[in-house]
Order: sequence, then C-alpha cells, then structure tokens
Amino acid sequence: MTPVESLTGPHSRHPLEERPACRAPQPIVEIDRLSLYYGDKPAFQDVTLSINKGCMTALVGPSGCGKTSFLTCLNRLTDLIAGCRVSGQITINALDVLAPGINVIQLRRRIGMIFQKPNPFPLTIRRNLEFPLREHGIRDREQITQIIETTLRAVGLWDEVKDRLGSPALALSGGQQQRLCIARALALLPEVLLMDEPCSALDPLSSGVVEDLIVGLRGRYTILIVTHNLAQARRIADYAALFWVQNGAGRLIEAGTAKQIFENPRDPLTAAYVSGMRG
Amino acid sequence: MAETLSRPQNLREWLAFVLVWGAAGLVTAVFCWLLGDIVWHGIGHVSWTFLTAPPENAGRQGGIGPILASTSLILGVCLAVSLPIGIGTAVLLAEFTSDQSLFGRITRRSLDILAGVPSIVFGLFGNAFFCKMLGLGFSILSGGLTLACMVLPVLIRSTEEGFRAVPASYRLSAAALGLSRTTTLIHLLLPAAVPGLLVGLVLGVGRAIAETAALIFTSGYVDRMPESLLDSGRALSIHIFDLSMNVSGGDTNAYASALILVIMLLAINGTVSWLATYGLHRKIMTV
Amino acid sequence: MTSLSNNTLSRWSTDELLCWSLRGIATIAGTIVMLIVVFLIVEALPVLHHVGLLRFFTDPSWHPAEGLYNLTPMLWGTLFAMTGSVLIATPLGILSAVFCHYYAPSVLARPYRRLIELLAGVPSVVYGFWGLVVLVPLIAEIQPPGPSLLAGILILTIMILPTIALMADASLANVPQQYLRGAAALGLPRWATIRGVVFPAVRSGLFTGVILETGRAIGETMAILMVCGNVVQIPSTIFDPIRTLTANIALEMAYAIGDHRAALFVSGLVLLAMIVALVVSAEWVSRGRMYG
Amino acid sequence: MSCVFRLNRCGSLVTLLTLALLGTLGSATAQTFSAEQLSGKLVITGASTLAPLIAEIGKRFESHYPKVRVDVQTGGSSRGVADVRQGFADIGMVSRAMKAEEKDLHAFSVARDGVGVILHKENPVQALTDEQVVAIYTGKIINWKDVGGKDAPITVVNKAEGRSTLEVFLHYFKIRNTDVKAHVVIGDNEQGIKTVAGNRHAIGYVSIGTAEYDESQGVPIKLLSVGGVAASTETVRNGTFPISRPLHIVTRTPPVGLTKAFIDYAQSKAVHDIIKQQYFVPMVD
Repeated sequence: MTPVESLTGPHSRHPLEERPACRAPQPIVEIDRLSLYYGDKPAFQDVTLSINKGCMTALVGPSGCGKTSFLTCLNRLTDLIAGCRVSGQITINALDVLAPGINVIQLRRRIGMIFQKPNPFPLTIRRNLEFPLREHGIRDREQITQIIETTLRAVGLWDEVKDRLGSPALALSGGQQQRLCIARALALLPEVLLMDEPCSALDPLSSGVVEDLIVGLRGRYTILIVTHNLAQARRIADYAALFWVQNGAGRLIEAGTAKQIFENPRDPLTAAYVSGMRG
Repeated sequence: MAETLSRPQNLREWLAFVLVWGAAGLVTAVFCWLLGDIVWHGIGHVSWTFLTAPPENAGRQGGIGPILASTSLILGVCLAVSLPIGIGTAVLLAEFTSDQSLFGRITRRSLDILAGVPSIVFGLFGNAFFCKMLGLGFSILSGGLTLACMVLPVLIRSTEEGFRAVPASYRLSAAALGLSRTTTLIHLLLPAAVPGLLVGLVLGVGRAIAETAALIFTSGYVDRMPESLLDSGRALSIHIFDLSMNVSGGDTNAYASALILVIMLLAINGTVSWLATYGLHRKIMTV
Repeated sequence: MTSLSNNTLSRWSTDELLCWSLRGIATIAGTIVMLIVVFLIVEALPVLHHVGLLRFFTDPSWHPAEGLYNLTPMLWGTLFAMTGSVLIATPLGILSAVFCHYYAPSVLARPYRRLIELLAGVPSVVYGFWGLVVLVPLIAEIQPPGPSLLAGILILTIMILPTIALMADASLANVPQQYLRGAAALGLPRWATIRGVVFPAVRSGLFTGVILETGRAIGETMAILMVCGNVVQIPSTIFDPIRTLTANIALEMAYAIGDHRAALFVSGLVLLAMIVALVVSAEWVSRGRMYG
Repeated sequence: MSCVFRLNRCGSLVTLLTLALLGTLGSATAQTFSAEQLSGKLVITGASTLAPLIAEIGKRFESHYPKVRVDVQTGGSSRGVADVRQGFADIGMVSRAMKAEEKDLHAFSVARDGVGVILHKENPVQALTDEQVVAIYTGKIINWKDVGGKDAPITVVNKAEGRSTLEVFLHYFKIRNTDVKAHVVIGDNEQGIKTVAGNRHAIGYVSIGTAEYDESQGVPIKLLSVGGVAASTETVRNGTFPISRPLHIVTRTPPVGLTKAFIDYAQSKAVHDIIKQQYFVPMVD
C-alpha cells in the first residue's frame, strides 16, 4: 500500500486551514451529460453541471428524482450496485472519474461522503478514525493521535468524547455519530465532500449542531449537499441545483447561485417548487 | 427482546404461545430422554483409566485413549483444510460474485448437491480418491480430507448467510472512505459475519465428529495409538458403531464412548461460543 | 443486495490477489462435486452397460444376486421418509428458534441453544441405537413389526431438527432491531410481529435451512438402516417397514461384488439425482426473490 | 482440475515422507524375515465379522514381534477380496466359503461360525422343524399359533442381500431369497439380536457365538435347535451342528515372509483362546 503524500503533507501543518474560499467561480468538478440506469430504468438523465471550488452547492428537489444517485456517481460508489450503468463524463481536478483505468480507491479517498443515516463502523471511536488512516498509509502513532484530535475538534466532538475514545462508536447519540462520520471523512483530507441529507435522520437539536458544523466547513471544502430542507439550502449554500422527475427520469431543471434560484428562478417549475415550499 | 413485546392478549397469541413452548418442551423432552439414556448407561464406566487406556478384547474391555487421539487428529485435519476453503468460498460467493454470475451459480449449486451426498458415498469416494489415487492409504489424513469435503457445504452455506446479514451500509461507507476490498473484508465484514461462521463451525464439527460411514473406508479401524497422520486411526464414532453393531457385549463401552463423544462436543461448542463472546467481541465492539 | 462484484476497475493488487486466490479456493470446493459424480458414474458404468438404466425401474423386484434390480420401492422409501421428517422437523425447528429468541427467558435460551447444538453432533449410530432399543419396541407394541416408516420418520426428524433450528436461530439473530422496535411501536403483539415482520425478513435463511435439512434427510444412512426394517417394498401404511436408497448401499456394499456392487453405485447416482432435483427445484422456487 | 494437481503433488510428497519413515523400519512391500526379527507393516482388510478377531490376533502378534505393525481395516468380505486383488492389502478377510470365481486367491480358514435361529425369550415355542422354518420364511405360516405358540403375527427378520449369513441360511434351508417374505431386513449380527430382543413375536438368525454370549448376558433371546441338534459353539466345534460357515483370510500370491508368519500364527493353537474370546469356534485339528 502506498502512503498518500497529500495526506501526510498538509497534516503536518495545520490540517483544516488554507482551504480555498468560494470567491471567483473556479470549476473543480465538471459533469457532462451524465445519465444513470438501474437495469433499464433511468434514475436521472443528461445532467450537465459544474461545481465551483471551495463553494457549497445544494441539490434540491422532490424525493426520487435521482439526487442521491447523482452523488454516488461522483465517487464511483455505483460500482457497488449490481446492474447499474453510468454514461457521460465527470472530471474532478482534471481527473476523468469514469475512466476504466483510474484508481477508485484513491478517488474515494479524495472525495469524502457523508450518508443520510450515520454509519460509523461497529468499532471504537478511535478505531473508526484510525483504521481508514492506517489503510491510507499513515502509520505513525503520534501523527494519528494528533489527526484524531484535530478532526474531532473540527467537528466539535473532542470535548464530548475525549475521555472515552475506546468505547463503541455505536453507543454515541445520532448527532454525535454523524459528526464522527464527518470527522472520519475529514481525516482523509478530501478535496470534495459529498453529503446526502446529512441532517435529515437527526433530531432538531443534533440537526442544528451538524448544520452549524457544515456551515463552518463552507469555504474550506468544496461541498455538494443533497437536502430536502429548502430553508437550510437557502441558509447555507452558495449555489443550488434543482432536480425534477420528467418522463420517468430525474433531470436537472435549473442551476445557479442560491440567491438567483431562491429569489429569481427562471424556470416555472423552480418557481413553483421554491415558492410552494416557502408558502 | 421478550420484555419489549407484550404478553399474549388474544386467542391467536395464546395459541402461538402454547405452540412455541410446546415445541420447545417436546424437543427438550425427547433430547433429554436420549441424552439421559446415554448418561445413565455410560457414566458408570467413565474414568480416567477409560480415557487413557487402549481398548482390549475388541473394545469390550479397556479404554479409548488411542481412539480419542485419532478422533482429535482427524477433526484437526478436517478443520485445518475445510475452514480456509470454506471461508474463502463463502467470501467469494457472498462478496465477490454477483448472484447472477455463472461461476457463482454453478459453485453454489455444486455445494448444495455436495450437501446432500450420503456419507457412505463420501466414504467410497474418499477411499478411491485419497486412499488409493493419491496414495495416502488408510490414514488419519485420508479420513480428515474426506470429512473436510463433507462439512464444506454446511460451513460455506452458513458463513455465506453470515456475510449476507452484514448491513450494506458497512460496505458503502468503507468504499466511500476509499478502503480496499481486502481491508473491508478483514476488518469489517469478517468480524460481523462471525455468528454465521460459528453456526457453520458447530454444525460442521457436529457432522464430522459424528461421522461413521465415511470414515470406515478412509481413516480405518486400527485402534493403536497413532504415530503420524499417515497411520490409520479409529474414530470414536466408528468405535461406537463397531461396539454396538459388531461386537457382542460391547454395549456398555459403546454407551460410555458415546457419553465421551457428547462431552467432547460440548467442550468444543462451549469453546467456540466462549471465543465468540469474549475473544472476538473485544475486537468487534458491537453494542 | 449490494456486493463488491462490479468493482472490476479497481487497481489494487492485494484485492486482485485476494479475488484470484478466493476463486482458486472455490474451484477446489466445486471440483469435489465433479470428482464425486465422475467417481460414481465410473463405478456404476459396468452394470448400466449390460443391464441398462431402464431395468432399474421396471424389474419386478430388487434381488441383485438373482439379476433383478428394481430401485423404485427404495426411491419411494427415501421420499416418504424425507417428506415426513421434513414436514415435522421444519415447524418444530423454526418454533425452537423462535422460542430461543422471543419467548424463552434468557436463562433458558442459552442452555436450550446449547442442547440443540449438542444434538447436531450426536453420531447417527447413537440415534439409531436409541431408536432400535427404545423407539422400535414402543412402535411394535402399537402395531407390529416395529421397524417401520414411522420409526424412520421420527428418528430422521430428531436428527435433522438441529440443522433447521440452528439455521433459523442464526437468521433470527440477524433481524434488524429497528424492525422489532417498529413492530412494537405499532402495538403489534408478539406472534403477529414474528409472523408479519420476522418471518418475511428471514425467509432466505429459513429456506437455506430447509434445503440443508432435506439434503441431510435424504443422505442419512446409519440410523435409518437400524430402525426402518429395510424391507424392499412400497409401504401402504406408516407401520410398514421400508428401505431407503442409502440404507440399501450401506447394507449390501460390504458383501456385494460385480454387478451387484455396481448396482449399488447406481443407487448412489439415483440419490445424487434426487439431490440435484431438490436443488434445481429450490432454485426454481427461489428465483428472483431469494437473492434479489 | 488445479485441485487434483495440487493434491497430487501433496500425495507424492506424502509418499516420499512415508518411504523415508519406513526406510528405517523396512518397507511394507519388502518385509524382512528372520526367525527372531520380523518387521514391517501388514495391511489386512475385509469382513467386519472377522475384523475384531483378526485385530486381537494382530495385537498379540505385535507383542511377539515389536517391529511389526498389523493394521486391520473393516468394510466387508467383498472389500477384502477386491483390496487383495489390487494389492492394496496384504491379506483379506472373508467371512464365508470361497466362491468359484475366487479360485485365484489363496484362502486359509482361521475359525468357524455357526448360524442359529433365534426367538424372543418369552416366546413359548421351544423348537421348530426345518419345514416350519421354511414355511415361516416363505410366508406360508404367518401366525405363531400355527406352530404351537400364542395367537400373534410372526415378524420375520432376514439378512440383507449379499450377506454371507444369509447365503449360509438360504443354502441350508434351500430357499430362494426372492421367496422370502421378510418384515425386517438387517445388516450386522447385533442388529438382528437387538431387533429380536425388542419384538416378542420375531424370528431371526444370527451367528451362534454372538447369540450365545448375549443370551448369557441376559438379553431376552433364545437359540433354537436345528435338525434336533442344539445350537451352541460346542456343537459347531464338534461338527454336529448343520449350519455353519468357515471364516477365511486370503492372499493373492502364496504367502511368504511376514504374511506367512502371520497366517501361520493365526492358524496356530496359540490364538484359540482369542478365537473363543471373540465367540467364534476354532478349526478342529
């Protein structure tokens, strides 16, 4: 297993700083005519979208319009689903994601993902963070301990769990579990973070804490977040994209800055959805 | 679990309650009868000498020392061969082969067929293949290998079920973190599949240790203390069979041997479940 | 069902190594069956050559020493014994597992499980022995001669019960807690939860258990030989003695020579064909929903 | 097929190891023979009836010649014949008279065994004529009251096809197996005894030695006399009991060296106590 240089580098300095802020639009992810089929059934079709570096892009739309499927294309989790077929093109930092020869393991290291339901491994809190790091070539005990502390601090979990790092992660509350999962993703210093409704399975209080955490990450990471919560999208996103089901398949209806989408939608569907939810 | 569910309220619930307790009671009663029979007739003859001494007068007198040694060696060979092959195949079937693929389907069907092959056919096959074709002769090795073929399907099937029971979210989140399949397998899936594996192990060991027909033709009948894996060695179950069916006056020692076999099995199963509770859980940390 | 199968694009050498070694291992497992089938056919070939397969089903009786080779009564014997025991053992085994998980206080559940595990390992000769000296005389009191289809069914039931009970037990252990909580939250009583929520969730595991126990019922030899009476006939009541295909092999193999011996291997082939039929029909039944 | 290949390699490795191991003792095929120092390994396979007897003789033989190993395997007379023919065993055990097609083998009888008719102890019938036995076994008499017993159906216990006891029995009573109307078919002697002991209306036939021993141990069975001669090991020994079979050990080639030494020993008077201990009858000399 080759050690990941990009991981050992920044961590030796301060891990969670020196991240690009969302200023001038500078695309990092380019998606071109992307379609996904489960067997013969299309999940979404013909999505073309570019994601700007250091910005937070919210994907909104009703259930079943392919938002989650869209996210899983970006880190090739679709490989794990039997009978799933992807066409089109995705480029992340000049890397052709759908090319047959790429190192999927490396790709997934560079793209973190947070799931709707918190899914820590049935290990201790420490092992949950340590185990992926070791897998990616970080073996130094002190360095690992340091990364664990910084990432747990970054998600605001350190003070809550520092005395019981050896206890099972599954004993944590839902909100804590989700923050642990975020910490687990951050520990690998991803370039892009994919979040699939990270707050929807949590109680309002935990949801608020996690949302604050995500807002705190804004500007330091490129984040794609799927959400049903329009108010939340409006609060925290720089850009927004609306998905809708048309002719039995999900489609991208409109994309733009969050301000434009929520205040001045061009497409009547967007207008209806945004206002309907608002009203 | 039982506490969270309410007490029977209507007729159907009461019926089910009675049925479940009745079934459990019936099973327990029959088995206690059977085990009680063995204990009652066997306990009087079990002693330290019985466990260590060699059999005399065709097994009517003397003990079962060499037979215990042979049985353990046969079981050891069987597990040493069947565990890696069994777990490997189960992993392949559950994790690396899609259910529609030809390879997976053929392998799975072959194993289902293997599961139903009568033990005497295994015996004749083992005799022709291991003893004669591979030149191993009547030996503990031949017997162990034949048994390994026999317990494979049970082992693979329940281990596979164990893997299938692991939530898909483990695999997804591991993949999303960029973990390799090997790592995911060793650190996450394998520990989580342990319960299934243990069922397979208990069933497999049970089948192996109880086997008679397959061993008569492979590991043989010699009741001398084995000196190597290439020596012929009589397994406990063969000893019991011979004493009860072929040697007049062997019944009492047959009962005592059956009792020892049951105790042996109890010890093995106990160790397995102790390992499951205390040995592995320290590492898995499920709540 | 998610699997790691389609991840063919990964360039992770350990993974490839693992995958190929696993394939090698599985091939060994699969090859054993082929070897056994080839072995059986080679041994059975002489008699198939000069007697022909058809006569194994049309001859007036099974008297191989006198050149008569009808296997049909034994085929029925095997089928009757198998069906009877599976019909009794399956509900008992599943109810046993349900007892362990949802009815028994934990003080009882553990020893009960231990008991069942123990029974999986009692040698068939001990079951047979017990059947011969306890069960058969009991049946003889009701309806002579005693060794009978009924005795065979009862002994087989006891023998295959641990298989289904343990498989069901393992499946029940894997039912996600939220299902049960969900059912409890709906105020569903215990049996309704088990019937409506638990059973559908563990269908695959139970099905595997039934297949395994059926296979075991077909293949069991020693115990059945000791209690069934071994008379080659199609039974008209459950008190009639029967002979199964396995008992036929075990009884006569020791002294059989020439065509007689080869005819016993034909019994083995017929058994194998039954297992194949079982597996194929299981596949047919489960297609599209078991592993979907 | 990769598996076969791998195991094959493993097999040859094992063979090498074996040879190396045996090299120190003298190999199985090249047994050394001198009056004082016999050594080597004898593989004996065959009839389960004979296996306990030969195993015990083997043990005593080993105690006389500490460098000799006698491995006794069971599995049936036909297995003994087949293994000896293929050279897989040095000596085969056959628990019946030799057949015409087995003339190629060299047979040596080591003991005799009588076959006696047994009933449950509580059965009031004390004796049966040959004709009555034939009538019962062919289904012409189906109730004990027809032969002077209670009013109860007869349970006929027969042996499985190919078993030598069956052949001896049928031969004496001149019945064809197709004509036998059996209710229970059994394999080994002890199974027959347990079946009859568990059924008060059963009739069966087993090895006399076995039956005699079990009768003395309180098992509820009794041996019937045949043709007016009481069934006992004594009448088999003095040749008056009419139904008996010889127990053979066989070799493919005329025995030499260790094999010859063992066969001579097994036929000698030195093992008569073992033969009696295993409830067989020594050959009269």
